[in-house]
Amino acid sequence: MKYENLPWLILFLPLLSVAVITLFTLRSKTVSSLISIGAVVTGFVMTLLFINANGFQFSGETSANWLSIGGLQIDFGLKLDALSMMMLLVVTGVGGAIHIYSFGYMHDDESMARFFAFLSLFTFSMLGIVLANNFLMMFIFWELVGVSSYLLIGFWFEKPSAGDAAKKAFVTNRLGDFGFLFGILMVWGLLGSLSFSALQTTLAANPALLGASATLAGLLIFCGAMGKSAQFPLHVWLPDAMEGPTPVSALIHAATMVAAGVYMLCRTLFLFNSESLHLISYIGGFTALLAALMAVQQNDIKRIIAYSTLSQLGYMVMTVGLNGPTPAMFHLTTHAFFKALLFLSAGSVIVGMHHEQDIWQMGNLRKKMPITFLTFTIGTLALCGVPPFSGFYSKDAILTQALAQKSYLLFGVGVFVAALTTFYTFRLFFIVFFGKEKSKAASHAHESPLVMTLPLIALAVFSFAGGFIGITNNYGSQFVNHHEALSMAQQFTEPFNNLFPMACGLGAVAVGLFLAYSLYNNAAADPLPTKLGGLATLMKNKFYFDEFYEATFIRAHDFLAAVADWLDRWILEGAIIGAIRGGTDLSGRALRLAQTGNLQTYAFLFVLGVALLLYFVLGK
Amino acid sequence: MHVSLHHYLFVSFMLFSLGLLGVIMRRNLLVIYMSLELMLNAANLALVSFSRFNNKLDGQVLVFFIITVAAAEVAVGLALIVALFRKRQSAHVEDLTSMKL
Amino acid sequence: MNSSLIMLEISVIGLGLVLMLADLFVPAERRRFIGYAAIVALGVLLITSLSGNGSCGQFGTAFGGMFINDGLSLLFKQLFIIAAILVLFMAAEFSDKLAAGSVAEYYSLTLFALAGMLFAASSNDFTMLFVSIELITITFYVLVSFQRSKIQSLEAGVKYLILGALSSAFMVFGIALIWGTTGELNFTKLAAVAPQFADSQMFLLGVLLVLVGLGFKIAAFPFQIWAPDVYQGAPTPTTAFLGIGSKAAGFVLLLRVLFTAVPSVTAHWANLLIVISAITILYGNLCAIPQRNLKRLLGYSSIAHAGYLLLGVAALSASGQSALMYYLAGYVFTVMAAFFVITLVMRHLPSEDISGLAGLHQRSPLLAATLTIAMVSLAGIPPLAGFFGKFLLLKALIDTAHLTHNHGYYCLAFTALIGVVISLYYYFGVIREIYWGKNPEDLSPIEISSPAKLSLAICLAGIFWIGLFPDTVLNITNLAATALGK
Amino acid sequence: MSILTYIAGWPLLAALALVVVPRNYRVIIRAIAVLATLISAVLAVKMFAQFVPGANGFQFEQQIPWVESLGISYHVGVDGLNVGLILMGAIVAFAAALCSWEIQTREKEFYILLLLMTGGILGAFASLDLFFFYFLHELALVPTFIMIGVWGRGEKKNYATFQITLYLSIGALIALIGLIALYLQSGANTFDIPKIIEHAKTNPLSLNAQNFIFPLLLFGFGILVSLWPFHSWAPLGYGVAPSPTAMLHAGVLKKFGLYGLIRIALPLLPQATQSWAHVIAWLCVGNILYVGWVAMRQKDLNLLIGNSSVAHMGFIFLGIASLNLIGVTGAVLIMVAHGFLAALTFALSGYIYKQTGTLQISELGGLCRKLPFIGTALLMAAMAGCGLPGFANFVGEATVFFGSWKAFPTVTVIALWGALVIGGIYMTRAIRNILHGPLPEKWNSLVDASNVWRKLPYALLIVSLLVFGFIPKLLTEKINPDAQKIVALATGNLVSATAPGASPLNFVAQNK
Amino acid sequence: MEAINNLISGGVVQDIMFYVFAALTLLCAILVVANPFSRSPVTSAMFLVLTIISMSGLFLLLHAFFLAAVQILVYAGAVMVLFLFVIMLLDLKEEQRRKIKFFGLAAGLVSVSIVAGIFIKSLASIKLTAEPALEGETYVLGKLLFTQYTLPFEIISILLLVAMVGVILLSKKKLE
Repeated sequence: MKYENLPWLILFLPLLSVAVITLFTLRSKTVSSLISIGAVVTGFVMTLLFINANGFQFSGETSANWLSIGGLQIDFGLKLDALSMMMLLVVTGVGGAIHIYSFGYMHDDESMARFFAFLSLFTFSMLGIVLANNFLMMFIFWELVGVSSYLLIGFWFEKPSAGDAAKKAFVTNRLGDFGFLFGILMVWGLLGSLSFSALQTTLAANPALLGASATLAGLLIFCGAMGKSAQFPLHVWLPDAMEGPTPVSALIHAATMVAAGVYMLCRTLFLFNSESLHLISYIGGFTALLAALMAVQQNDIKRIIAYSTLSQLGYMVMTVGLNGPTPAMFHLTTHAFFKALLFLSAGSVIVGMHHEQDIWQMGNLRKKMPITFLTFTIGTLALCGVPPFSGFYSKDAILTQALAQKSYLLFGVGVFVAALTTFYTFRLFFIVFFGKEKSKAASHAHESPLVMTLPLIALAVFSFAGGFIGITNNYGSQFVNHHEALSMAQQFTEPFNNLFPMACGLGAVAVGLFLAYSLYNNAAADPLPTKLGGLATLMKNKFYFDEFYEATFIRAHDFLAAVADWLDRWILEGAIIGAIRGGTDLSGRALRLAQTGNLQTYAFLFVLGVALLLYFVLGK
Repeated sequence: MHVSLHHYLFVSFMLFSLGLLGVIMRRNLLVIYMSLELMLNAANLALVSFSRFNNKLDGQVLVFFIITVAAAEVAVGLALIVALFRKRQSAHVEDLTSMKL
Repeated sequence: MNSSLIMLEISVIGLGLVLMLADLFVPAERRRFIGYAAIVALGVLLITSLSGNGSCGQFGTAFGGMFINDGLSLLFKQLFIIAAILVLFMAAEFSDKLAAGSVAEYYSLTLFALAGMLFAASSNDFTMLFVSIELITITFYVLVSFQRSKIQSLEAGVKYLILGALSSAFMVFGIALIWGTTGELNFTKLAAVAPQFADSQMFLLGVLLVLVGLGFKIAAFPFQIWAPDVYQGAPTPTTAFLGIGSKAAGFVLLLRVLFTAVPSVTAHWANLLIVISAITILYGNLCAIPQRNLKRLLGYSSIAHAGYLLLGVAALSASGQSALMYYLAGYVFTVMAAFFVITLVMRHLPSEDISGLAGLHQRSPLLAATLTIAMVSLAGIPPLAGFFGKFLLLKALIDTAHLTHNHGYYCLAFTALIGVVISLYYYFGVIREIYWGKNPEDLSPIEISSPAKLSLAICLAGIFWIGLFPDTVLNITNLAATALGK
Repeated sequence: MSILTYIAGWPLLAALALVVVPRNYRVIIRAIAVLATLISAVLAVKMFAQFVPGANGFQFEQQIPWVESLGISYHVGVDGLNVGLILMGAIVAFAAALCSWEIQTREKEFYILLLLMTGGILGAFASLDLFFFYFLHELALVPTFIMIGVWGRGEKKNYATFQITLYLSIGALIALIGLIALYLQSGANTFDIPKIIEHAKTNPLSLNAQNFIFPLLLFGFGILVSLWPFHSWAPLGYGVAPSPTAMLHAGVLKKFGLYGLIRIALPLLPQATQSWAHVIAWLCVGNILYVGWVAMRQKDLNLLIGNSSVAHMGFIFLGIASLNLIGVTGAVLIMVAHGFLAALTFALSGYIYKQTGTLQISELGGLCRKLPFIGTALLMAAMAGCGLPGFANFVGEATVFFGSWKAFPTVTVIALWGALVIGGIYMTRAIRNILHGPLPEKWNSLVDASNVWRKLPYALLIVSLLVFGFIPKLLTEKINPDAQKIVALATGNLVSATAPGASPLNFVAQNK
Repeated sequence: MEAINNLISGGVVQDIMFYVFAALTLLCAILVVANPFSRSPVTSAMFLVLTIISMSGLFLLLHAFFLAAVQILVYAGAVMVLFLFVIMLLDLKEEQRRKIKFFGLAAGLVSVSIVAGIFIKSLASIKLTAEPALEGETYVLGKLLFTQYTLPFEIISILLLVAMVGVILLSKKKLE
């Protein structure tokens, strides 16, 4: 492995940037942002250098001992293989674009330096997840990603909704992390190691080692992914997370962090047995469906994209569950491109609209914001899976995988969700960019500056071409024993090898598009609620998950807290300690009643004392 | 029955108990004080009878000391009671309760 | 007969007589100096005794074994002299509150009481026990009621008189019974014959009655009832001397009786001692909780401390006795410090209510600090004298528990612990009043004379010294404890 | 003279020096206090750096006989278990001295007490003599009471002062009885801990004695450490305590009980420890879960962090209860980490209280705007408090989880829930309500920590947390060998004791 | 002297005299403590004198002649005169008859009877040894007092001094 130290640099540069910004340059917006951008862009360049030197098809580790206590050996180690290389590229590449974009987007915010510090912190954490070579390292960065997400969602902390959303995201993630660490402990307890490669070797040598706990351990580990990748039932935080600045949504809640769950599943796939994978795939599928349905009735431009992210993540998880890490990672990568693109374009729209996010206040923006319109269109097409955009290829790979695994139900779900995706994306598309301006802001919208549009264009290029530039090739034999690299032409025509899934996918797109066009072209208000009635209300209210959790999980904890507090306050503090105190005090007051001051009483008590003394010693 | 040590001791004990009774039942300081003298006398009686029956003289020496001490005690005590009476115009124990609890 | 052994006692008595005579020749306004002269003389006696040249340093017996000088008596005599010196200092400060013109008598009576205590420390015979205790008690009748202008003083005197006489009567009767059954008055000789009488009801009755008398002296339950009233009513220097001298005299006699005279009986009374000690601790501490009069509070606290000291007796071991003496040594300085501050602060106040301490830290930081340290030491907190003493007592107790497997000792240890915790409440209440008491009425600074400062310094030095450098004192007390067993 | 004597001695000496400084020389008083603690801290860092991990026996030892007849001596020394604690204590003391600017009445007395407390704590941790161990702890404990009583705040001051005084005194005294019993039962006739342990290797304490002494130590020390259900003094006391006091007590002094359990109870009372381990483990649940819930409910910031600090104690107990190398090491790690953390949180709450005059969470809000530095620090503290990696607490907690997993899986899972979920809930709620949201009008005049001196204590504590969070090896490599010895004594003795006469502790011998 | 000696050493007479004196002593003592006819301290004092005198009779029976004399001289003479003097001086009224508190009375009686009961019970443990043999010769007593018991004797003298000083201090009319 050449340039062995390079990954360390890539990892720690953003951390350095955090340190420098918080310690020295907090006062200067420009310097801070340049440092942060510099760190991630340098990281990207270094990643390219490293890949250039080593290629994709290798596997190596570099590590230093971090903690060593008896049987607990934890390395701070980096695992370098195709999987992490690809993710490294995505994180630094897409991340870099978003960093640059943020420079324009956040330009008027007085806390921009803080923003970039957080952003760098996030990049550091995300790189850590990607590079981690053992479970605990991954958990550490897992948590750090969670907290940087918390910080970024709550960036505009004065907005109560932002604060609430941050809190919700954090706690929900924590629920997932609970399962994750639980699972890690279980695996460690059974296998005695935390390192991925060691675990893989051990398990390969003796698959029965996990024993009866295998399914449980798998599902617990999956809990981590459930939290980070916002899978049902822990999906509720992601839409709320849109309270953060739009670049954050793009970076964290579309391209990278939410993908961490999928990445982690791929990284630790060897641990999962078929039962747990089965369940995982159904959870993924259900999430995809649920989120798509919810997206249909949202009116906030970012929330729609957020639900779409949820839905796409569901796809990926489903695919992993269907034992298809390669298609999952493929979709993850393309999704990173086009979803970041969509978010950033939406951000551009939002800036153009002076921070108006309600799509029913927009309209006809294609004229005012041509570049944004163009990039948004590319993103939309990619998301929907229109050939030859990247999404088409990755989605097709997923559907093919589902079919190959003979999971017809999930295949059906996939197709249906594809249709839904097209429907709600184009709903958004038509309402925002076509029709009439629905508000004053819309008529005064303007195109964003170059520093924002340039990253858009770059992402647009990848969103378009991501499907056939060899992403799957790069995974090589990471997950399968034999893999032949395909030429670009082969990649281009790959879907035609399995016509049925492709046809289904395309059909779904057509149906969705048709419905969206017929309903929303030139629409001034949403016609769907009247048509669907109660279902639309359900969708709009996200199937009342928030309310449900509020009523169960939160209430239960608050109730228990109230009970504990009551016990503490009234029983422990009040009754028991109070009784002891009061009893002592009272007995003091009672006893001294003997001190009447009357000599006769004293003499009597004296004699009584003598009598008692004599009686007890001699009276027997 | 021949009079023996037991008889004397019995008298002494009864005398002591009577003194004790007086101390706790009477309210006049002087009478209480007299009762205390009874108790001391009971001790004297016991000592003298032991002396006789043990054939040792030390008891009588002790009695001598006790009588002297009792006299001294009485002197001081009575002076004290007089002083108190001058202040309080009372020699009753119920009136001596300025300090309590 | 080696009468040179009692040179110390003779000197003290002589000093008392001289002081009484001096009163005739010294003008009224300079009588304070009589006290200082007495202090100097006592100081000389103390130094000679400490340097080993005094008569009390010569070990041996005299007067047919009635009088004994040994490690135990030496230690106690030194404590008594120190206490007396401090009391004399205190009396000098307090003199304007005593009946004017009779200050010199106060000094000499104090010295006679001291002589009684010195004799008590050397008593090895029931006659000596009786006589010395009576000397102490009768002197205290006068000392307690010395403030004739104050009704409380007289009232306290009468209460002490009646109850004291009552306890004397019991004690005398007890001595009569002991002598009657065994025919021995000498402790050492008694020890030899006592085992034969271990079953004799009358002998045991006698011992118990003697214990009643001594229990009264040390204010142990159930004979503690007088303490609060007398502490409250007596002039403060008397209270201090009563709380230390008289109590210590009671303890030294208790030790002699229990461990020299009738060890064979004592060994069977572990449970009795445990119960008495436990109840004494609880009674003193519990009653003190709602108490607002500072002297009365210390009265209750002295009951509690009698209980702690009894732990050392109850332990029935040399280490227990040694711990008792160690504790007592610390207690001397601590209580003296407390009463000294009370004397200085409260001599002009109508009552000794705790609220009178409010603002003390502004009026005199030295007094505030001294009283605080005294309270903290009484509460048993390091690095002060009270802590190491309690530590030793507990250690002795648990040691005995460990050796005898008597679970009562563990219960006693826990009772002591509860007592300590309760006591924290009221001791800290005093400290709280000093430092953040509300509405101080008087904020004028308190003048402290240099002799008073000197004596405060002695007290503080003692408290810290005993707390921080236990080795010296501990060696002495260990030595004293071995004297008992002989 | 051992460096340890200097570390503990400087503050005591400075306290003495302050007695003679006139009270109106405020700057000088403050400077002396800060300087003395700074010297201690620097010396502690030096000592920490010079410490040789895994060396045989204790380092920087010094022994001066004190009461020879009882075998009491002034004996200090460090091994891996206390080296971190002393470092932490010295740094926290320095930070507390710096934070004491908030005290503006009777500074002189306050600083004297603070220095006394500091010296006492550091001495107690360094002490290898049972008596001094206890003695110095008490020496530090009493100033705590006085400081809370005199400089405390709020209406419940008096009640809380008495509560904490009585509670902790009971705890200390129970432990004292236990320690005395231990001294007597050990038969070594010395208070010297290493000697007692050495003696116990050949003459282990009888099972009866162990079963008698262990509960005394457990509950005595447990009360001092706010073990559930003896915890209610802690939030109450910290709620009213002036922040330097709370910092030192919650951060440092409280660890005494835990340290005592590890240093004394584990190696000397192995069988009792083993039979009580599950009790400890389940009591932890009370700390972690129950007190966590109580914390969720608090409306006052200090009560919240007080409760959270109680909850953290649960993890340490869990580590101890697991009785294996990982768990015990983790427990020591948390002890150090929590020291910094508790000091940090109480320092911050003290700052906020000084600025706003209230700690009612409902009255605060949006403070991050006016107090960016303090806000950020509080955020970091909260995050460290809910076990975020990067801070030392995470390392400790994770280690404890790994350690206890094999011994008590159920409890571990409950603890996980407490650490990750409940901790997360109340910490983020607090952040949301204090730092986030709109800033109420009335707080427009707040001032952030502006100059270096004001920022230094917080920065110092955060940096310490981060350093040990990033490089836990600094601590673990020191703790490990000695924790190994303790664990070997606590578990390896089993064979020898059940079969009397068998040679004990082959384990240790082999390990050397 | 010889006659008396013979009389009292004679067995039966001696016994009868014992019973007479003992009865007198106890009866008078009862009247000191609880005289049903008078509550006046004077009555109590007078009966106390009688008690003491009858006790000295018992002393005589026990061959303690010197003490019998001292008893009468010091007690009946000096001490009781002091008492009467004080009573007269203070002009004490009769102790008012108050409503007797039955509980108090009962409790007092019970505790005193416990004490008395245990006293009497302990009588059983006295073993009768030799016949009474001691002759209370004053000479021997005096010798003993001034040899073996010198020290207590001297201490007693201090005690008397203290008592004197005390009495003077306490009864000085003027408080200056």
